[in-house]
Amino acid sequence: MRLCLEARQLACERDGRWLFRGLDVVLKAGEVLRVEGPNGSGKTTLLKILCGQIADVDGEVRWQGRALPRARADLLANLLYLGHAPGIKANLSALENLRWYQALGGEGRPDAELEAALAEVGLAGFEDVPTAQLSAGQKRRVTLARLVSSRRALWVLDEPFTAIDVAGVAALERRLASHAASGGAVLVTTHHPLSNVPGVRRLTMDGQRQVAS
Amino acid sequence: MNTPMSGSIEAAEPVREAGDGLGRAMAATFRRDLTAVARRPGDALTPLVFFAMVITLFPLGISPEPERLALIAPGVLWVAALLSALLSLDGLFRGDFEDGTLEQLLLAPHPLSLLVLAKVAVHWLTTGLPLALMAPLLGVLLALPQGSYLALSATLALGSGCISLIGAIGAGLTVGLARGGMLLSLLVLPLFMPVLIFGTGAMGAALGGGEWLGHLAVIGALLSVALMAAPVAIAASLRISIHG
Amino acid sequence: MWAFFHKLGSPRWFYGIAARLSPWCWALALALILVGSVWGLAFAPADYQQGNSFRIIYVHVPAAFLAQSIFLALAASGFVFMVWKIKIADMAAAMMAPLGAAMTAIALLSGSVWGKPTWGTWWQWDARLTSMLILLFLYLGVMLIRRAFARPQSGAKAASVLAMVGVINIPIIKYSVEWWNTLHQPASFTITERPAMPVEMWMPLLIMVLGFYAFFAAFTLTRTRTEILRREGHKRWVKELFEERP
Amino acid sequence: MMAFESLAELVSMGSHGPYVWTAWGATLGFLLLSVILVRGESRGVRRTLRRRLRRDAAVASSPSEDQDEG
Repeated sequence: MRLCLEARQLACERDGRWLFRGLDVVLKAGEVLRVEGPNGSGKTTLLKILCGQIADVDGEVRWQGRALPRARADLLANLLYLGHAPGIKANLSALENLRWYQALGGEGRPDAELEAALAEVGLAGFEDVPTAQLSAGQKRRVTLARLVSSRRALWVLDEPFTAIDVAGVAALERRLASHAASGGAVLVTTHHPLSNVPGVRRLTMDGQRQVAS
Repeated sequence: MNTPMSGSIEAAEPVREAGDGLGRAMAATFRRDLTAVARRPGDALTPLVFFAMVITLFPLGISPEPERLALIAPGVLWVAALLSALLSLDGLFRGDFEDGTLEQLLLAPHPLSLLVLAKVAVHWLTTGLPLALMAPLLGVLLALPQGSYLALSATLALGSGCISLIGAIGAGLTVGLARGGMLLSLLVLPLFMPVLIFGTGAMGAALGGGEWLGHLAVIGALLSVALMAAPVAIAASLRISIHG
Repeated sequence: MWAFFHKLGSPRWFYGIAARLSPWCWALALALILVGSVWGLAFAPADYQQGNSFRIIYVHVPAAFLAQSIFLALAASGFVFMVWKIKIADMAAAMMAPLGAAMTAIALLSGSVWGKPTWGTWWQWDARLTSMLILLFLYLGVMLIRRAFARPQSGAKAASVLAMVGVINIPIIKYSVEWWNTLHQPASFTITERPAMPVEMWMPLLIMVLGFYAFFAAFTLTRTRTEILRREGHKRWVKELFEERP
Repeated sequence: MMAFESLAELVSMGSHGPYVWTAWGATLGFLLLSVILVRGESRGVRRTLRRRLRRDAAVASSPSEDQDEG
């Protein structure tokens, strides 16, 4: 079944101010949608609404044609969300962290595949080192290893390019492109132009916080 | 349908229904937290050391005579154990909150209240149970009369279950707050008082040679109420702290 | 039915209704409390055991009733706010919580003042007073958590959850404190346990209780209207309202 | 029908007067105080709201850059 996430007439009021109003979003299989806008324009909030984490908003979010509150478990089963925080437990090894995510998401990949994913992001040999002892860049790559090891259809990434070197950026762009090409979908917020990712659609949050009347 | 792509990992999974796997997710969370505690045993020892230190304050503060200590021993032991468990509650979600794994837990396709139960179980296993096992040792320090040692451990073992469950509600509410620890104790201490009353009540009955299993049964009843009602409240408070 | 329920939720509609209701509540409260006070202080007979100190019951019991009813109201409005997202319920809860806490404190104060001539001490770990003291801690917890969050919306939800958790625990606390009390003190004389009270004794009590509830209604209606102006001040209907009246 | 013969007796209430009047004074005093506070709060909020509305009106009438649609 083709992936389809859409939101109709979304309106979110935060403490008396409209973050955004009358917003329509459609994300289908094979698409990369980049959300851009000044800080505080509600990018992260929009992402959380589309993942069913924030519910008290006007308008409707539909996953595979079904309204969210009912379809929420199915959406989460296909969702890979990377927030600002790394999502890594410091005193556990990279492998143990990935194993926990596998079990949490019910994917149950064998360890061999997790080790292959860690190798692919350049962490070969660091699988069993407690992540507390890894460098900041290496920790970032453990988070990105989740992109490789987990084959969820919908990726929602909040500023994934922060603290990544040039080579890492290119590798991540290739990964986003190949995920879209293979039938997945990516919703990403970044100040990065994503120049060599083909067919990137853009959604601009104007950040004009009108008064909620 | 999966078109092979460049890297060694196949293409994205076709869209699938949310399968079961709840048991596996809870077991994995339980194992992960237990490993995390095992890796840093210092954290698990802190409440026990605090318990012992608080107990040694009383003979210094009141009097070394065994007769006077024996009078206050049941109450002091139970209150000190309760405060030690309370001390460790602030760290229940704070670690996961800071490194972002708590947000990921909320994103799992399983009921959050059951996943959270796994975390609370680890907290009880690494805090409540050790306190209950250590208490008789400290009972000797306070000249606790014979006959109430078993009651002490049994009531603490069950009672600390209630403390972990109800305390986790407060921990969930205050995890996002800078100085949440102090506020946490203020929120949950009133809710611990029934457990304290029946815990010390059981020890009093045991001392008097009477039947104390009835009191233990009441604590068991409190625990089952907490087991049913607390997880929903814990999940709600975590969603408030993380998503506002 | 749903239309009415939804209308109830609109601050504008509530603002109008409360404007018409609150004066009547204030008047009713004043009348009832005045009559109850005069009757209870000057006309009701003294108690054969406690003498005139018994007259404190006419403030202690209404305050204790209100203290517990307001906490129930906090939990109920918290539920309505969390489930149906009706903002008015949260505004009312935020406004009535301090009154509940104050009534609990007054019940404690009047209870201990009453205890002095009866038991000879200012504080007695009587089952009722102890439960009242724990209720005060629950109130403080709910009020503190509401202000502890950066965003008022999170604080409101946290206060609602805590109020609901608290209300489930109130009967448990009451039952265990009463059990604890009988365990340590064989049936001591509790200040309000009365054999059948003659009508000229309980009638002023009933009037005072009704007066306190009328006061609670008036207090909450008026303060909620103020809170509506605080929170919805930027809304168009508020501007129009204030532009008409100079 | 009055429970007391004289005003003095009403005040002293047979040695219980201080207790009764303290409890009653505190309670009725609080009720009165909260009425005053509630009225003060209401007037204060209305005053600040009117002042803000006047300020917004002034801004709106002068050539303003952002149209503050209500």
